[in-house]
Amino acid sequence: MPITTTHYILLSAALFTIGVVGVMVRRNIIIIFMSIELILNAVNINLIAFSQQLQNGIGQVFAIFVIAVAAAEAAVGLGIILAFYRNKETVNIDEMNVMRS
Amino acid sequence: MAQAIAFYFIAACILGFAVLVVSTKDTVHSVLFLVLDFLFVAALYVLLGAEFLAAIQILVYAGGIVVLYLFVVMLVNLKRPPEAHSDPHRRTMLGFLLAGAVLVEVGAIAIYGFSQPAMVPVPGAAMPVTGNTAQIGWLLYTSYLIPFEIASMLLLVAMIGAIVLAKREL
Amino acid sequence: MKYIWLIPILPGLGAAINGLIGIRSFSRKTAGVVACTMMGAALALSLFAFWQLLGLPADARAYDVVIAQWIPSIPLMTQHGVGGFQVPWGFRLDPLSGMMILVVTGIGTLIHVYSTAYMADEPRGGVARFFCYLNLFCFFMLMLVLGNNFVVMFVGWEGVGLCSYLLIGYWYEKKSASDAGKKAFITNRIGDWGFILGVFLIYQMFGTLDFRAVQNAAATMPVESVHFGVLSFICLFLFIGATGKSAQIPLYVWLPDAMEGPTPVSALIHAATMVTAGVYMVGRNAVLFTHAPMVMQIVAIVGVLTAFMAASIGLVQYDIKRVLAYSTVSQLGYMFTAMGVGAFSAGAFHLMTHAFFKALLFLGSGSVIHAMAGEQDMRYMGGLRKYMPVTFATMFIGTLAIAGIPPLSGFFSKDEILFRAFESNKAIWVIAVATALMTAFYMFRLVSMTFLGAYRGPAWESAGAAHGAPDDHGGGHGHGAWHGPHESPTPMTFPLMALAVGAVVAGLFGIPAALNGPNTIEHFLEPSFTAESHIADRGMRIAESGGIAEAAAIRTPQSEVRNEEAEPHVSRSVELGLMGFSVLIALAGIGLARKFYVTSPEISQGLAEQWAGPHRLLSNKYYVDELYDATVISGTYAGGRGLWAFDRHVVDGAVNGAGWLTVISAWFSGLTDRTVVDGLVNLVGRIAQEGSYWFRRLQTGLVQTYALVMVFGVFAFVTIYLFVR
Amino acid sequence: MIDTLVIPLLKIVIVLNATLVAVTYMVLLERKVIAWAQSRLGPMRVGPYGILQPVADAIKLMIKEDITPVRADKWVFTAAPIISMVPALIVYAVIPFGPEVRLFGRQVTLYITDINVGLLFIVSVASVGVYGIILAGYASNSKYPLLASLRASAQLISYEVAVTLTLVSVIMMAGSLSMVSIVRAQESQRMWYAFAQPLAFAIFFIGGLAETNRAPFDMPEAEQELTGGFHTEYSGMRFALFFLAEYANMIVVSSVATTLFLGGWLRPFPNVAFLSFLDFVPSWTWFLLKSFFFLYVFIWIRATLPRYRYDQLMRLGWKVLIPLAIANLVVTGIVKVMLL
Repeated sequence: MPITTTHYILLSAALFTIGVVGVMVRRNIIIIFMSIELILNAVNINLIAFSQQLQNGIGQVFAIFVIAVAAAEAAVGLGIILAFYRNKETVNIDEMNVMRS
Repeated sequence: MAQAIAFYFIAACILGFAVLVVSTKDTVHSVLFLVLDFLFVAALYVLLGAEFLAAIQILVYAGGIVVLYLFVVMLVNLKRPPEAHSDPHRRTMLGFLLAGAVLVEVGAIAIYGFSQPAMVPVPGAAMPVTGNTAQIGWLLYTSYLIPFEIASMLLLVAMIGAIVLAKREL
Repeated sequence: MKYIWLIPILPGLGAAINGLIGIRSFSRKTAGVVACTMMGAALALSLFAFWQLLGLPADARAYDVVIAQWIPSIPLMTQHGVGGFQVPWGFRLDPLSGMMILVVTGIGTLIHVYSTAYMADEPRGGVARFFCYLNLFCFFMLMLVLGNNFVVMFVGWEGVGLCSYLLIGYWYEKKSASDAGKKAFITNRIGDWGFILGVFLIYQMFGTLDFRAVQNAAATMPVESVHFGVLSFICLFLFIGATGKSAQIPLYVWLPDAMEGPTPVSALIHAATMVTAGVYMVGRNAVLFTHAPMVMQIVAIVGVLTAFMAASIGLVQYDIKRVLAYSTVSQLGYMFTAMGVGAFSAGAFHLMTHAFFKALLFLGSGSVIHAMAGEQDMRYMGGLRKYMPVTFATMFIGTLAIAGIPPLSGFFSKDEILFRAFESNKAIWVIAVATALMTAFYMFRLVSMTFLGAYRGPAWESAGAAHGAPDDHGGGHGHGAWHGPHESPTPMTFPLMALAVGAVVAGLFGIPAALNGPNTIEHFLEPSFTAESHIADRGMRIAESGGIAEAAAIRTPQSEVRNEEAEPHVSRSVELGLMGFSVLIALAGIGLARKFYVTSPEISQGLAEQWAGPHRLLSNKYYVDELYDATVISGTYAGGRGLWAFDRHVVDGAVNGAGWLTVISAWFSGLTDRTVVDGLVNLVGRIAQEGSYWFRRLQTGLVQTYALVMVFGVFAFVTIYLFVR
Repeated sequence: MIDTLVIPLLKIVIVLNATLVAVTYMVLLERKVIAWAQSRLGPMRVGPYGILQPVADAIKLMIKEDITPVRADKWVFTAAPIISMVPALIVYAVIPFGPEVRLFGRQVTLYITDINVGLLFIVSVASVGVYGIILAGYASNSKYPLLASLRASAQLISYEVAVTLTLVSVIMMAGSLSMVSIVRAQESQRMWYAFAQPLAFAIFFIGGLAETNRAPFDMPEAEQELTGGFHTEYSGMRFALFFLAEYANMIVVSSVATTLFLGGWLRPFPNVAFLSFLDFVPSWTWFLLKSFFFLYVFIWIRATLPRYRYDQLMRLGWKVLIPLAIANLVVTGIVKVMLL
């Protein structure tokens, strides 16, 4: 059977879900960030699958933008993690509740 | 046929490694699984005929971002296990449920909702091998020039921000 | 020739470097070297470009390059419906602009070199500033001559005005200098007003501003020989601009005062290049002007009157630079006369030769001033010949050239103009010849008073400082104790010699046909003054369809320049006679000057007392400045005072009334604010306060709770999409 | 079938084995050259002039005991050498050793494949090689290797930027990313890019030294400071793998430099007509000669220059090379757009 765009959408949906689960379940914030990267990759797979189906490069251009944003996000996020770790000696997200009421 | 085999193999690897990423206890190992995952995603891009994106994927993700993660993991050498303390108000099961529901719904849409219009089969590897790099470059520098510039500005800002955050004393 | 846009850019670069970095941190030497290098590079590039231009076939000697779009198409009303007003950064190299860039870069480079020595005594930052301005000037001047449409030309036009303002006011601590700068600038503005009106009119008429397009369009229009039509108005406005920029009646008054600037500036801007911009512009639009004979008449008359008037003033001035300034004005008058009588190439030719010898004379006078520690009054000079031989020799050559002694350059160009004037209008010719006589006279008066006779200047050390101090133009700074007049250093004498060579040989390009000369330059420049031939022919065809009279009307301007060697209106013998006559005139002037100021100076004194009235009139420059003061300036003041009064009473009154109204209304609004608005705000606050008791529960402080809510949102939306859609 | 499967497999086998042999003999070459530079003899015992030394080394390394430190991360410890070796070998897939030749009556291309993003492929695969070093340092759970690996990876990432920028200026010149067409572009423009882009060439070479951790940038294995660097804890075949990976990387860098800047398989001065008698030499020999030249220069520099200090190294990378590379890029763009 031929591989249609549906397959790719399903794949990216599954990947997305795994990422979401990682974001919501894990307490190690680094792993949460990695799950976010997974989610972004799911998005990219979708974009490229559609650009493949529509036979134009726009989806890939957007994928490039997504990658750029992911890079920025990783840099700033990890910077924040380091700064936080320096103060509280932990990367557990459950202990990041300085502002809870 | 060969394409189907390749797709299923790659997809299986992607999902499996993704699961490993979110489930492993040792942070370093999960970073490694993340790298493998990205490599296979790149392979998927090649299958989709987007070899430029594949190269970018490896270069930026595997070569750049994940190295950053690895550094952070090494710098944050944890004396006590990172997930020791757990807040009583967590709703873990609810998270699983919601995620599963979303997956089911999206799957439903993808299969039933999406395939009403006659689907053209994606000619994966049958894509002309004469590269879409030029096409992407053209799009980037003509129609998407301003977003491109904004993205570069965003990267600059992010770089400065990361330096400011991570540097102990400025 | 795609690179010709680099020619202006290079000096601009130099200006940028000197201005941004140099003023703060360059030594005098570095600043000079930077500026000279840039100009040298520009010169080399222009020579190469010119050489390539010569390589082209004679009728295709034009090259346009557009480096960028400046003003994209703006819909703008024209004569024939809405046109797209769009201006490119376009540059055009054709014979005329080729000659001009050679003149500008060549003389510019020499003068840069000269300045390195002349300004050597300035404070460090000042030198960098000076070179920055000088380079900037060259940038704008090259822009002006290379631009291929009116707007780019206008950029250069304004730019050179600005630079001349900056450079005249270079010693801005001196009130006279800064005043002279302002005067020059304002006077130029008046001219620019005319120029820009002309440009508007041109766009409105032709729907384009590209020179070539405008000329081709104009070539197909009838000559306005009887009625004073649009073309005539265009030309009139353009000519007003020209009078402002190149110091013709009535706007010439700024040029003599411009001599407050450093001498190299006077040489470069106020003799060689900028003041000729007007002539260049008229030549650039030759086709338009040939279609407006009446304006041509005006141009010729104004030109020749200016020439005469300025020369007559120059007779009695004592400030060496002012004499040269008036001489410049009168030579420019010559050029305009040439333009006016339709001898465009002759005018351009005189422009070139004049650039050489006038720059030479100015630099020479600068060298003299340098030697005399800033003394400018010729009454305190004399006998300098033995102190500064090189300056004397070169300046003597220059003087012969300007007086029109064959075979020096001035002879050919001036004689060509005189001949063409004779052809067109005897009266103009008479005045021009008289001017030639006076020219020879005052130039030799200058040379005699400066170099010949006995030394009348101050004695060495003591008096020298005393005399140098009051009207010190910077030439004499830092000499410490002044050791009497001396020859200037090599960087100053070298340009003198180079220019002297130029002044000798420049004429040989234009040996007229009457002397069996090829008259190279005329044939070379001709394409720039006529529309492209096929356009002209189309004009004829239109004419033939539209009747004989119009055909004649159209054919004449095109064929004028071409026919004119074919069957000259006057026979060759007459032309030769005229040449001889003008030579005689020049010699006569020289002789008179020699008699008055060398052999028996008392005669001049006698004449001065005998003709006291005219002498006073001349030495007061026909009281033109006073006249302007009495009319224009005081008028402006009166108008200003009137406006001030209006502003004070009417406008301010209105404003104050409005203020009162505001105060009263503000009180009411304050009332409502306190009662109504604040009430609402407090109500909202109360509601929020009450409600927050319940909403606070959601805020657990767990990031992942919020993530959970987000995913729930996703879930909700997907559900909606799934069912509701 | 033959064209699609057999020949590529043959090529791969040949290239891999050739590379490994070349690597082993690189070691011998290096020892010899340095010995001569220090006026010693170098290995002389095994075989005539010690040409069998590599074999001896190989045997020794294989039969040595293979120690895994206690408290080390076993899996990662094993994976690291492989991770660092594999990318170095993958890269050979796109390096063009020569143009098409006629072999046994069929057209054979002297490169395994020519993908249209070849250069990008090389850069990205090479960037994966960093993991080997980082993980080696992390997994062996001892502080010197950790420091060394952090240093090494920082150094690699820093110099990767400069090197990639120079590559971009080369791509601008050639207008393509595929290695073969870059060589062809140099042929059609009748000029080695080493002359068109001297600055890029210099930066690439320095960056290549740093990327392969060669002297004077061999911080990561600075014996004096770090007791041997990130592979301190390794021994036996795993150590050998690191060793081989480094030399394989050297060969990669020199091949890429040859392809991009010295016109790959082209004869010297392809723009000089009267040198065309050189064409009778098979083209791949030119390639090998040029690469060998680079390798020799590597060794030569190691024998000559002292080691940089770490902060000096970083300053050189960030404050000198990258700005220069960017300037070069801008100038190239301007020249290409405005004046050509």
